[in-house]
Amino acid sequence: MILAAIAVLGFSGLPVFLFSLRSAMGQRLAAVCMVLGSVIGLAGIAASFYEAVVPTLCLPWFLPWGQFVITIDIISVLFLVPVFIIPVFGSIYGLRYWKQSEHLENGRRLVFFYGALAGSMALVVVARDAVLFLIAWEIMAIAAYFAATAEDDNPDVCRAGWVYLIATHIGTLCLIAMFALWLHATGSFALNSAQGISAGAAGTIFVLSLIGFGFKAGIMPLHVWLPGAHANAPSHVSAVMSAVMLKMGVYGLIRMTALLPVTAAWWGCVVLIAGAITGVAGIAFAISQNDIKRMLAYSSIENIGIIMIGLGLALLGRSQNQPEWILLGLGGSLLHVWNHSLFKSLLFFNAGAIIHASHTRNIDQMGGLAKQMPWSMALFVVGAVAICALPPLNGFASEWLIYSGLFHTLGLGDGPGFPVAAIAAVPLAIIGALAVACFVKIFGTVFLGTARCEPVNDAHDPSASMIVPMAAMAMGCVCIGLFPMIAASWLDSAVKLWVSLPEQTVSLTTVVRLGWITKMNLAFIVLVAIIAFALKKLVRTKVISEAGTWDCGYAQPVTRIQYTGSSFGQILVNLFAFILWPKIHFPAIRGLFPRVAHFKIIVPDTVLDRLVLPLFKTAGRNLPWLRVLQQGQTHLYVLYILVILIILLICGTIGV
Amino acid sequence: MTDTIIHIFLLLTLPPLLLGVINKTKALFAGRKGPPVLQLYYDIIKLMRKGMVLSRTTTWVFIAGPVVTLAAVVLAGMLIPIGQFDAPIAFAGDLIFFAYLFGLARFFTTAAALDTGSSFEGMGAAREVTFACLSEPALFFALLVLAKISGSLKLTTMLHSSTSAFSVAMAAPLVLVSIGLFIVLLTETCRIPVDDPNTHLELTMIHEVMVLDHSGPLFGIILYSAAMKLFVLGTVLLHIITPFQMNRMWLNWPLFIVEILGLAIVIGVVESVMARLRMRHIPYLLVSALLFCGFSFILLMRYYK
Amino acid sequence: MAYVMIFFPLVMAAIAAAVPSNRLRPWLLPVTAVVHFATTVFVLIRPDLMVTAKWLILDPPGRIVLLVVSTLFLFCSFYTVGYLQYRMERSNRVFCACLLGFLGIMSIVVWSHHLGLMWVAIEATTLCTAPLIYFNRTQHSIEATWKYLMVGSVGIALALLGTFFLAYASLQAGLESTLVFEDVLQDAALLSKPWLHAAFILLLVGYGTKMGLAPMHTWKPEVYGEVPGVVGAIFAGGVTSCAFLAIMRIYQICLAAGEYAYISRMLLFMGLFSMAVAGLFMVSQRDFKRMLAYSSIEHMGILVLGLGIGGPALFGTMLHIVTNGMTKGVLFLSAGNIHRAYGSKSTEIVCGAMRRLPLSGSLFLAGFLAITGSPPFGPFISEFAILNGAFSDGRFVTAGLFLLLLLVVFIGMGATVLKVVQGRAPKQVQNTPYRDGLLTAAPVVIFMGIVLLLGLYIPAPLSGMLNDAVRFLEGRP
Amino acid sequence: MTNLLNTILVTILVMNLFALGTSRILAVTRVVAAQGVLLGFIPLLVHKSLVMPVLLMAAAAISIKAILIPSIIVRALRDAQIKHEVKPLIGFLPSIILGAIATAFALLFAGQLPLAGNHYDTLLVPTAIATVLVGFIQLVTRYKAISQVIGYLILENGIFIFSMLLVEAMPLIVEMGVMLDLFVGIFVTCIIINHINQAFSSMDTRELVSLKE
Repeated sequence: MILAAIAVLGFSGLPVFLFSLRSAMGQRLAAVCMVLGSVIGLAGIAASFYEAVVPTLCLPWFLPWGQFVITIDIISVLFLVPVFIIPVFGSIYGLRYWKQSEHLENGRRLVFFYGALAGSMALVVVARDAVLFLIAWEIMAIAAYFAATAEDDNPDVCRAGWVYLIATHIGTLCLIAMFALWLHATGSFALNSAQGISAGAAGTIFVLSLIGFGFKAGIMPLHVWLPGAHANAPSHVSAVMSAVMLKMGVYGLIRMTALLPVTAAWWGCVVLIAGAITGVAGIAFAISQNDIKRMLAYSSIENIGIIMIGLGLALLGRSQNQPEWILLGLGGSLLHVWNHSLFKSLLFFNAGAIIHASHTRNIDQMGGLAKQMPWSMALFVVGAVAICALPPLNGFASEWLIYSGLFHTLGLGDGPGFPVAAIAAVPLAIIGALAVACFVKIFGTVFLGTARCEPVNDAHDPSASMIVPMAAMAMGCVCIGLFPMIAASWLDSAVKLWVSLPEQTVSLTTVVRLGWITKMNLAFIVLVAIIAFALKKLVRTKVISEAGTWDCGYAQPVTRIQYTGSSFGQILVNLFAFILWPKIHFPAIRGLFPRVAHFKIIVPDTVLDRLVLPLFKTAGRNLPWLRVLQQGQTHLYVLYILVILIILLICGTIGV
Repeated sequence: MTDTIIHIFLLLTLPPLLLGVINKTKALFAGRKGPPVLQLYYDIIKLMRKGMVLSRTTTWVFIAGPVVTLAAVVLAGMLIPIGQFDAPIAFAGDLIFFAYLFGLARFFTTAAALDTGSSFEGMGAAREVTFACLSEPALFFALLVLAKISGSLKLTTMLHSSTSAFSVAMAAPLVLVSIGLFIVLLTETCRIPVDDPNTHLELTMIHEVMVLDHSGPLFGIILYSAAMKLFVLGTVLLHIITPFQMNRMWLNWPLFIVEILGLAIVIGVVESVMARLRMRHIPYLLVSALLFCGFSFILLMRYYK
Repeated sequence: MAYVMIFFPLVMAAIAAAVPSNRLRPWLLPVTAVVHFATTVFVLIRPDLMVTAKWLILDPPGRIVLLVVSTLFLFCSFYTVGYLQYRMERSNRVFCACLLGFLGIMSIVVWSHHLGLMWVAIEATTLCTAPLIYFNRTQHSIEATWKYLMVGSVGIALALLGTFFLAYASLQAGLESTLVFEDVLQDAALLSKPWLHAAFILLLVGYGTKMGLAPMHTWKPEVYGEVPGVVGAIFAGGVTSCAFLAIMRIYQICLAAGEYAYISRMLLFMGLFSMAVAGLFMVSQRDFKRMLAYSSIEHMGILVLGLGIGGPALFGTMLHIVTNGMTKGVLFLSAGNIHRAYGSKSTEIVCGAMRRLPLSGSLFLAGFLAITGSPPFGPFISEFAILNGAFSDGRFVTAGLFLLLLLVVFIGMGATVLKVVQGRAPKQVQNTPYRDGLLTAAPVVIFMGIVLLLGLYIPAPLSGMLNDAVRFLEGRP
Repeated sequence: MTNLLNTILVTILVMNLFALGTSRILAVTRVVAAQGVLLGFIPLLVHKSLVMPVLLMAAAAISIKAILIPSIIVRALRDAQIKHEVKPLIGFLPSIILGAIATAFALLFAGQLPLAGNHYDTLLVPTAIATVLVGFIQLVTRYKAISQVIGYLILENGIFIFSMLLVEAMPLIVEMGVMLDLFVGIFVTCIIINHINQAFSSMDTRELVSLKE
């Protein structure tokens, strides 16, 4: 059965070999391969359930260490499902979005690396050997780099790609150090449970993995690559990166924490705090942007923050021996992994359609697309409601679990508590409110009202191959939203794999009643239907006239006076100025008839643009000073030799 | 069963009365006679009979706004206990559902406002979502406090036990929480000092400006759901500030009606004696609500330690 | 067998000097290389052929270096044929003869088990390679040659002095004075310590100059910047490996003498210092060939660092000789192609190599990823092995610095490489006739294939050789 | 015997200082040639018996060090028509002082070194070290390419002197020192043959700085 999954990996990387033409044939074949691969993979997953033992494949490998070990356990499965689903829809979407005939230069490269990205992610998830894992990990990182920098003639794309490459490399180096330490501590590269290792080693490995995987996942100070790379990548690549690749970081962290003995409470606290900061700052940055894809990218950071809050809670639960916290925290965060991959890919696909229609990424120049793109708009509403974690869609289900877990840390009844952790519910609430603000901003500015600039006449709903993937994602959101319990048993067994719970009687379904979510959501939908129906009955006989929007007595409104996205977010940007550090250009307006003035507000990424890049620039400016040492004068070169000789002799003599 | 029916009945019928009482109180304070207490019922019925004017720029979102809001508020109303009676629907974790229903309503209300393409309505929507970012955390702090005191995640249990567990030790946290929640209530229902429902200057409004373009039945729904929101949040607050109960169970119904009307009068008094804050000062008020609730949580933790 | 390997290239060099045709002469290179490679393979699978005389023994580290040099030369020789087709305007007599002679002399270095003989051979490589640097006959290439000779010969002189010191160390201890490697090794424990220490330092600095360790590296950027790509590949993969072999010899003697603690500090210092210098000089490097020189310095640093960590890291170090040699082949040859296509090596002019030369551009990029230690390429495995060695030895600070410097190098190198590869070429680029051809691209592809293979799969014979070398270095039977 | 040897060695030390102190390149060349002659005699003095290898070595050393290379240099100088090292990095007097310090250091330092029994009496080790250091000083402070070559010759003379310690034990190894000379000879000759001697010998290494960072 695992062979099936391996076959998938092969298939998904293979497409590029199947075409060499400029026609769309190659791309179609690639998409067919992706579908095929995904079907086989899903079949493999399904089959793996019927095996009594966890399916493992272990092959000897001719490297100095390590074996080719892959295992499909339930945690892997949970992450494999998005890997097999999202990229496939992305490739179908790409058929129209990134037509080979329109992108002669980079179309094939993109398709190839796209497939490689999908395949390597699957390998990451099943690898059970550190070396294999690292190899898969790096292939994934590099494939993502090439996929994201498809338009490498655009300097912005190159710059974003470069930042990404550096970030991912730092992450990889941390992971390399971590696995080296792992080898040192456990004596093997096999990723098997290492409960016996010392607390110090475990703590160091944990911190290294938090940094290493944090770079990939985009935990807040380490997120620097994320907005740029997502904004500049082709939309279906952004979707896969955001919806699936970021989760690989989460996966790594979950996998490593599953293997390590968790005894200290600070692990959970660190992750919890990191999650809270990531979430709040991520969504605050999202609101302050004007580029639709940057907003979505920052919102991905926010969602990673939510997932981290859940994971932190679970870690805390492990250190305090509280099965409920673990179940709710990890269960919620795993469910959110699924949910986020569904609604974020939906939104990125949608953003691609919007950009296709309006030829810009700046939402302040859009507006009124609802009339031209009704389907996209409807699907966007689904995605937006889901991502704001509002009932009745899926985002709510996972956040609900995490909230419940956080409330449990209060120590309800006589149970022991860790009330400080419960405070994390407050950032979560802020995240929720800010998310609503953010997505209302995008939704309102892009689809509603009227066009702010020259209306784009040829804007229209994209063709079926782009709509269908979105619709599929939306269906997923609705399904999980209404029936979260279908995932419950998977989550439950995943949690139990993550940590062996003291009482096997505890399970997710006994801790919380997911059924209530279904009931309430259905009740809500019925209620809306009733009210809508009643309203329809009511107005059937009435006069419904159309008029212009009331202009509040302002005689000649033009479309440009509509509230823009920037204005919409401005109060919030000011409120969060302590994180965002906006650059505001605000000319003083004096006199009765002031001249034309421009107000401008830019929110650069605080970490990247105010810390990292200046640091690099300073280094780049100052390091060349060292070059005076290499001035081309031979006698100086000889002098260096003499000097080092003397230094070494002296050091050798005095024994430094 | 009877209780549930009474609960639904009160939820559906009582809210407009509250606004009538508030307005009457304000009129009395101003030395006017004021509109009849039942004025809002008349308004809603009148609006329901009228036709609609829709803006050319709008889409279905414009209609969805009021509809979703009403549904959300009704459902939220089903989650809270009224007086000493249990809520019709109660399950562990319903408090989060309760809070997020308002988020859902906000999403659609603001989206509907933006749908008109009017800059004034956009302004209102921006303010609405902004202030919610501060009131939601306050609400959650309050919920944390209540959950800790009651040891439960059901709104029904939580609210009831805050009534029963009213000990001296709990007094300080509960007082702080109730102040915080009162501010949240004023914000969510758009009352003075956060928002002035009676103003007619679009630039300074929050809620009213968002619904400028709604007319006829849609506007009726909006008025109705706004009143119901006040009712729902007021009920939550009442559980904390009025820990009274009658010997006879059925007497608790009239007691509750008296209490909620009393709350309406208090709101009316507040509205009469205060001026609306400047827009840029509202965040300070909300942050103070957040701090009240937060301090209350910290106090409570000290107590349990 | 040693005589075949040594004298056949030398004879061919003489023939090359005699052949009049500029067009046919380069083909002597592949012929010789194939024969040499075949002999190498033959020797490697027949261990009984590894001893020719007392002075000429092929020991396990030697085998590895021989394999690297021979493989590198084999594919480079084909590349050279392709390259010289573009340089028909210039006589390649000296070029071909020197390359061939160089192959023969490198074989002596590898085979020699006499420290004096080895020194002579290494000195001879310096002489042989100087005309290769001077191939372009520009003012710049004179300068590069001059610097190479000057700095290199100071290094060689120091190495000679070190060799004398070593001999004196045995003399002073009252032993029979000898420079035959086996004998020195046998009596290592008895050698006079102060002289041994001094000899080690002198040899480290002397051969380190040849290898290009900082701060004796100064000739490297100037030379690598001016030589044809293929010569750079042979320098960076071959000459440096030979010099490293010399350092391994003295390392082994010191190890046998029980001086590990003394030398490891110095090796670690030199290794880290070289990496640091390389990394810092790479920052905002505009000349992509000079950048490759710094990358070579960095990898010499890694090799020495691996030696310094010793024990558990030796396997990685041995492997790194192989992976570094092969990857340098990829980088220098593809950089040579790019240079040829653009007629410039400044990143201000060279942009968009992926568009202009899809194959060479991609290979250059892949080579960059490989050399900076990204999985799944060979250098990752070797660097990871060295890192693991450092960890298992408890040298956490060293390991941390190692990783940090790898990062600095990655950033410095990446900025330049990506500038070369990505984007669009500026309009003013002159249109050179160069296109990727079979002879100039296929060797690079093969090198890349080897590098990738080594990252995924290390053939059992190779790992056997590596393990033998480690055992040999540690003095275990 | 030892006295004669030490006299020669002291002469060499003085010659070192003279080489540092003069600006006329021709004179420096002659000094180095004279050093070569003296060096050629040392093996005869050190080795107890006059065996064939030693004689050969002496002959080789004298012919290369004292005749071949100086004549090449002189020819190069004539072609390029340069006479003086105009302005070294540090002045001539400071160079001499530096050289003297190096010599004194060498004498002191050599006293500390553990030597084989019969080597304590001779000045071989200090002279060798001093000469190597002077060679370095010459290399580092001079700008003319030819001066640098001469500095290099002095350096290797120092190495050659050191090899005298080994002449009894390993007569052949000393030939390696001669090889080094051969090496320099070849490379200088190559440069001349390639008709770049004009460029080379007049070459001021300060002009050879176009390759740099």
